[in-house]
Amino acid sequence: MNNAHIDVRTVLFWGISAVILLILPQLFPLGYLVNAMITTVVWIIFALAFDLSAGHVGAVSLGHAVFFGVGAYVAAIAAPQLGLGYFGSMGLSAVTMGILALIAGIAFFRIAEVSFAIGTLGALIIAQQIANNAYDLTNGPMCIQSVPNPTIHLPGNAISVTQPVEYYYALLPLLLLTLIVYRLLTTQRIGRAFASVREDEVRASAMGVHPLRYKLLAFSVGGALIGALGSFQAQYITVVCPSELAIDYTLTMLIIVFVGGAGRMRGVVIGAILFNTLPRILENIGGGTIPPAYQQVIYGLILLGVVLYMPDGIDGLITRLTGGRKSKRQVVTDA
Amino acid sequence: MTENAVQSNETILAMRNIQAGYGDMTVLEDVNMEVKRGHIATIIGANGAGKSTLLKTIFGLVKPTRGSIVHQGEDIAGKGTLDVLRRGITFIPGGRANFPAMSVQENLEMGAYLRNDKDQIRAEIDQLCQRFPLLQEKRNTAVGNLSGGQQQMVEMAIAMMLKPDIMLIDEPTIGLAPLIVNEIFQVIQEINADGTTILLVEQNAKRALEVSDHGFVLELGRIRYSGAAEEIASFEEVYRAYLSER
Amino acid sequence: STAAQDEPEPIKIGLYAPMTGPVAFLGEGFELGATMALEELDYEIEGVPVELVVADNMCNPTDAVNAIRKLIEVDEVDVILGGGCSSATVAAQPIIAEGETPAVSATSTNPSIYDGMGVGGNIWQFRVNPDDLIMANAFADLIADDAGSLGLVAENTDFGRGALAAYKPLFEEMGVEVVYEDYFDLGTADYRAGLTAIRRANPDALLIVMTERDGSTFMRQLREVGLEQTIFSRGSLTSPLFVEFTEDDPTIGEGILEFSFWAFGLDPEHDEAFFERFDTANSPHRGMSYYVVKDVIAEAIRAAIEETGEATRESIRDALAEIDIETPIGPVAFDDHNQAYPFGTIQTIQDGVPTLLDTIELVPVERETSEE
Amino acid sequence: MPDTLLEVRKLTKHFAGVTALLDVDIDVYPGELLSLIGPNGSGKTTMFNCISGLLKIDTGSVRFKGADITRKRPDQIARLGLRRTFQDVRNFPNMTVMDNLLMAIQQQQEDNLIARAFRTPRIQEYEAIAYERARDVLELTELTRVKDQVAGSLSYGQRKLLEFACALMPDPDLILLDDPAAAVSATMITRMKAYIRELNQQGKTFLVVEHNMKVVMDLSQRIIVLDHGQKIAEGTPDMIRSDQKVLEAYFGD
Amino acid sequence: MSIELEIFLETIINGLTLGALYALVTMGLALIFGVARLVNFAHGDLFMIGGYALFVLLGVEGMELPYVLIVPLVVIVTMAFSWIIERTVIHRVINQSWRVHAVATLGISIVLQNIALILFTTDPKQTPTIFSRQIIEPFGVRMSMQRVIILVVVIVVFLGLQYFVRRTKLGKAIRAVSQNRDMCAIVGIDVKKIVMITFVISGGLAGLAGALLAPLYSVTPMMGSLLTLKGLAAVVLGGLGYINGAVFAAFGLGIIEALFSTYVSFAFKDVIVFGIFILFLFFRPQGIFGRRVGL
Ligand SMILES: Nc1ncnc2c1ncn2[C@@H]1O[C@H](COP(=O)(O)OP(=O)(O)OP(=O)(O)O)[C@@H](O)[C@H]1O
Ligand SMILES: Nc1ncnc2c1ncn2[C@@H]1O[C@H](COP(=O)(O)OP(=O)(O)OP(=O)(O)O)[C@@H](O)[C@H]1O
Ligand SMILES: [Mg+2]
Ligand SMILES: [Mg+2]
Repeated sequence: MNNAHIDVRTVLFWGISAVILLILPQLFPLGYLVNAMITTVVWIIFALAFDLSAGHVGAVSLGHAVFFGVGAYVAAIAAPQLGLGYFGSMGLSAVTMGILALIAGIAFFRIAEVSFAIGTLGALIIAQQIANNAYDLTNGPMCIQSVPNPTIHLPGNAISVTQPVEYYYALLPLLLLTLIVYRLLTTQRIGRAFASVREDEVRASAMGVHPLRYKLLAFSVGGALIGALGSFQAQYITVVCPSELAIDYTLTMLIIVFVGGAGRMRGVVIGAILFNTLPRILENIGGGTIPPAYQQVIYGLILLGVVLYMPDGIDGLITRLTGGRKSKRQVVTDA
Repeated sequence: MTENAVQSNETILAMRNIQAGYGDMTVLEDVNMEVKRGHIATIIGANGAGKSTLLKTIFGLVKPTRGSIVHQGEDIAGKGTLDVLRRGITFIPGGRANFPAMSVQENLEMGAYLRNDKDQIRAEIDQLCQRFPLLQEKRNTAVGNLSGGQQQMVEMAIAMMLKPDIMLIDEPTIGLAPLIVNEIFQVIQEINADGTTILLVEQNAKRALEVSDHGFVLELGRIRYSGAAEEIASFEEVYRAYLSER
Repeated sequence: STAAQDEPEPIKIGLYAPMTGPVAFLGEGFELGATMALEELDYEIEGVPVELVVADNMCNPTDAVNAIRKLIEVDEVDVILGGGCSSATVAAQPIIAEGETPAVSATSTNPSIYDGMGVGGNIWQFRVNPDDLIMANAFADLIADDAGSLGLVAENTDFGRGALAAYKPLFEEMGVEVVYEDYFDLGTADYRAGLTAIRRANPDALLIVMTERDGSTFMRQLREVGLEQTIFSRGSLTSPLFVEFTEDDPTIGEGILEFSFWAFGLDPEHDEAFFERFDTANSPHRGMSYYVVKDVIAEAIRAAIEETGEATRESIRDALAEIDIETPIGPVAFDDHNQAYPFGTIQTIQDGVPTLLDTIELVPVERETSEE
Repeated sequence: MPDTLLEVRKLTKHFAGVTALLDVDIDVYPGELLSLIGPNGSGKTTMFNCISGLLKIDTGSVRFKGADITRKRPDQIARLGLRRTFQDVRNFPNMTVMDNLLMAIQQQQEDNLIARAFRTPRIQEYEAIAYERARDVLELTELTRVKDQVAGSLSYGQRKLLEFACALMPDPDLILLDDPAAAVSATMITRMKAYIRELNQQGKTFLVVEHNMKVVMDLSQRIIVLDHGQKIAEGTPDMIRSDQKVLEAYFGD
Repeated sequence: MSIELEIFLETIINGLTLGALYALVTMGLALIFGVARLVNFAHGDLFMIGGYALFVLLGVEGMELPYVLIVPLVVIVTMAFSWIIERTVIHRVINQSWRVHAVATLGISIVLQNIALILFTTDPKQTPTIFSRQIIEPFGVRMSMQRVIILVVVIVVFLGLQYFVRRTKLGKAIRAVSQNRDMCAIVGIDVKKIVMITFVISGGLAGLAGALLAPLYSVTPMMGSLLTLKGLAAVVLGGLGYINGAVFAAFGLGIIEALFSTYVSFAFKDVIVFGIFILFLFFRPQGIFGRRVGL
């Protein structure tokens, strides 16, 4: 309980993680692998931001890909016109998506649970249809092509980012920011307020919590982070298509968060790593001889296996294996 | 103490060395008790003593980790609720336990779910409704729209549809106005008069012991006292802890 | 040293296309065609074994980057066959250029990659099939001759949108009135509402840009509601596969006039062999990938080995750039933008049989250099 | 200081087909202990829901500490210093008992989101106060033993006690208790009564709904009786005990 | 009849057939959601299995079964599949939240779609019947007899389902499970069995939809994905778990979609359909038939 006390194991864990993150692309410099690392980090950020609302305030939106896709479009359409660099573009997407999430949240938080999930999924379909059909703005399925490679303006010089390794390091600050924000918002007092909203909004409000305010906080901070991520994606892939608004993204997030362990940073991160590496492993086993459709079947079966045999998610399993406190989602006091 | 023709000295339900709990946590420790056929027996005890757990263990909702529960000569410890139900033991949990969007009639039908004698069921529902005018009056009303007291009545009636041998009742008077509390205890006595053995858990211990034949005091998962109801009520210690506030 | 060590390193042909998901048929078609070509080559060119490696680009840019990197960096393929889904193709361009691996597109008709190919910068990307601009310039007047007013119907993809985007300005120039234009998502089950809208607009003729899959369902329902317009097609509504999909009612495809490349009848021998080999009918994706592997890529590999003694990425690319051959689908030689000009075809379905009516020579068109 | 702490005027509330409250007036004076009784379904809980802002009032007004709170949000009303318990226990079932208690107080301690996120010294001080209070109320309700269990795993009575404990965590000006003694053992009721009385003597104001007449009669200075959504009697315990209308509607003897 | 009136009539009929399509899919979704709070993302894949079952059964050499006999066979086949799915996956997760259900059914969906892809390739399979070929012209609107049959079946199935749930013992048990699961143990209703039966019935309904609709369209591995989403929207719109609401919503969506696609744009139709869906929810969060309970 004593927060001044710093746990050596915690420091060690984060230290080692940081070192691994930093040297990983140096150990495995192959573009294919660095690309996989980038995608993994993208998914970790995406999943953590998604978990802010899905795992902590209990608002499972299936429309989160909107922030990703529209964030990417903003970076592809508006940012170059404003002459923004790498971080400028991210900031623009983050701000616009944060505001969009705020507005959408005010509207959508009128509905709850399954209705909220399906309603936000509807919003995603609308956004995707618009991206697909508003040809003049988005080029529709022909995609916005050749988003310029970004430049990072540092005091003194400007670095042009082109290689996967450079993109990887350019993405790490966003990861760090996400981890910090996630931690600040989900522990202690705010985390407790989030949990109270998730558990029982009516009772929470009788205790002085304004549920909408906290839900909007989680939703729009998550939206802003995902927006920034969309901007990264646009600048990394350099093509922005309506497929960035695909339902698959949100469904994957649902899988990662609820299989990893909703509301738990460790579970979400591990879920993101696992469900990104799994397809990479599948496409390479047997010297890449397993046809894609079979890979998908195996992927689906593994997913089912995890759901069936790890009822508390991967995080629950780890807790059990390491002899930690028995799960029941326990929250916040000293998370 | 009720006048009861079918009362006997036969033990209908006996618990021997029962240990039970949730996960790693043991709640009941070495519980031994006997209930006689036709009796009303009341369990009293502090909050968290394990009273509800005890009823749930008998009904099969909580699996005992040790000990036996003997019903009519057979050990039923560890059996599923369906088996227990089929043996004529029903349970009315505390709080609301009904199907809120179904009418009173349908709720009673659900009470007889395990039975297949359609005509007999219909006749019995008619009978019940005659006996309790409330049920007749609200027969086609959704139970969720009834007041708390009315719902508690319906729940008793649901349990009666199985013509149970033993009824386990957990705190039937929570949140009910004094007038209704009286009625509930009256109904319990009536059910008992028909030959049903009743094991009751009640914080309103004074009233409960008044209608009971036997009493148990549960403390921290162990039976502390057991004896005739009046006897239990007369213990100074018991009185102060469980009876003084009603 | 043993014989095994003498065995030369196999040449790897990488295929990147959507293999799963809603447009898996694209990848499946490519795989069928390429497989048949390799079987006919006995998996060997000039004594060097040849392999096919497949990577699933899922028809989106993110997975395309992964797939193309896997082919180039992990599988270390020597040449890439690809096409379909411009989102994936476009995203793959910089990686193909950076990875210095020759890539040949067989059916991707999106005009936008033309600018970047060859002298445009990416010397590694080639395209065998004509793109929409080339075809529209060749065919638009044939449609205009026949119809004063026109309804435009396309699948809502890069393919459908791209084709109509090329045709529309030409129709405008030619004074054809477009009275209806709409796009249908892949996998649409019920087209009746769109068909009612067409009846309301009442054009002289329809130009449909769809593949067999959605097209056969669309046409089936068009017949059901009894629309009687002349049907022009720029897709694959007269392919044997289309006929197979409508075999219960052969009148569905009757009389559709299609303008495209690759057609049933250009190479009767192959048409027959394909059906026998796979027990399923041929279509443009399947046909084109067959020729691109069998004639174009194999030819380039052969030339590369002849020229330099071995087939490397570099030598294959150089050979491709020099290629100049006659194939059943027409002449293949790449211009300075690495674009080839095989036959344009005019075809129809007559008495339930896909019938080639005519072939025409396609020519380079003037392009506005893109705004960027 | 206004002479009424809570002033309910002509409060009316309908549900589809049911009139739950009709033109009810209630005044709660600072420092008093007022009970609200009545048969099941007479509108007591609805009254609490209307006062605490969880239900929209059809007509009528509510003033608290002189301010009109008729249209205020429940969280605003709570932060003004009005706390209530729920009759049908609804603790946060997946949060520990401790977290439930900390949650009950934290919104009362003024601060902002940034301060909250970054644990400023003031926040740490608040946290210390919260833990101390939690320890006290845990001891009072004998829940110390289960403080790290999730609330959903408590017995019914324990959850009821937790509900009571939560209402005491902050230092509200007015506490509304809805059926606090139901399902609670006699020993605990005795303690509860003593504690309520003690707080009341220190100047805390209570509005209590309760079906246990011994508790009501022992504690109350004044009693209001509702029946079918209307006030049928008001007065001292002795007056109520002998009121014919109340006897018929409520006590039944 | 003026041409515009004719067009309008045709549009309405188009809307009704679309509505019938959505209704068939949505009924099973609503049923299982009502009972088990199960958001079944694999429902559309059971529909797909129905389509392939029809295709296979129509193609059996030397045993030209009439369509009216094949349809019940298809229903039985999909019920068997549903049973297997229930036994292997659903019943193990049924006590968890709908989020876990969603993940599990997504997994099932991935597996089923790709197995279909492996077995049948992407080639759309045709399953014409005598009814789908027979063209009739009520009110001057040309359409296939199959559509009339579908409309009739939807109405019959809907009424049958209502009767089943309201009047039969099993139906009542299904409602009981949906209202209070804890209580079921107390009166002796085997919740897991009821969930299983409901899931199988729901799967059977999806299969029926497949058998009826495939002859008009075509059978592909992905044919169910889009429909599941529209079906879910109808379930939510109808008031979660209310079958009558869901059917009502399905027809509403069908007609709106038809009107918009004919008079404005087909490409944008889902913008309007889901836009109306969302707007409706803003003003009536509990759906058409749903009730708001508690505070
Ligand atoms: N959300 C609601 N929707 C519809 N009717 C309601 C609702 N809440 C309460 N009611 C009705 O309003 C009336 C008053 O109910 P209320 O809960 O206020 O009674 P109460 O006095 O608290 O009863 P008890 O002593 O049993 O707690 C009852 O008839 C009840 O059925
Ligand atoms: N589902 C559960 N999971 C874990 N622990 C539980 C659960 N239910 C009850 N307990 C614990 O078991 C103990 C006994 O609970 P039980 O409900 O049997 O008490 P009780 O005697 O009925 O109390 P009350 O009078 O408050 O109803 C309590 O300490 C409680 O915390
Ligand atoms: Mg209890
Ligand atoms: Mg009440």
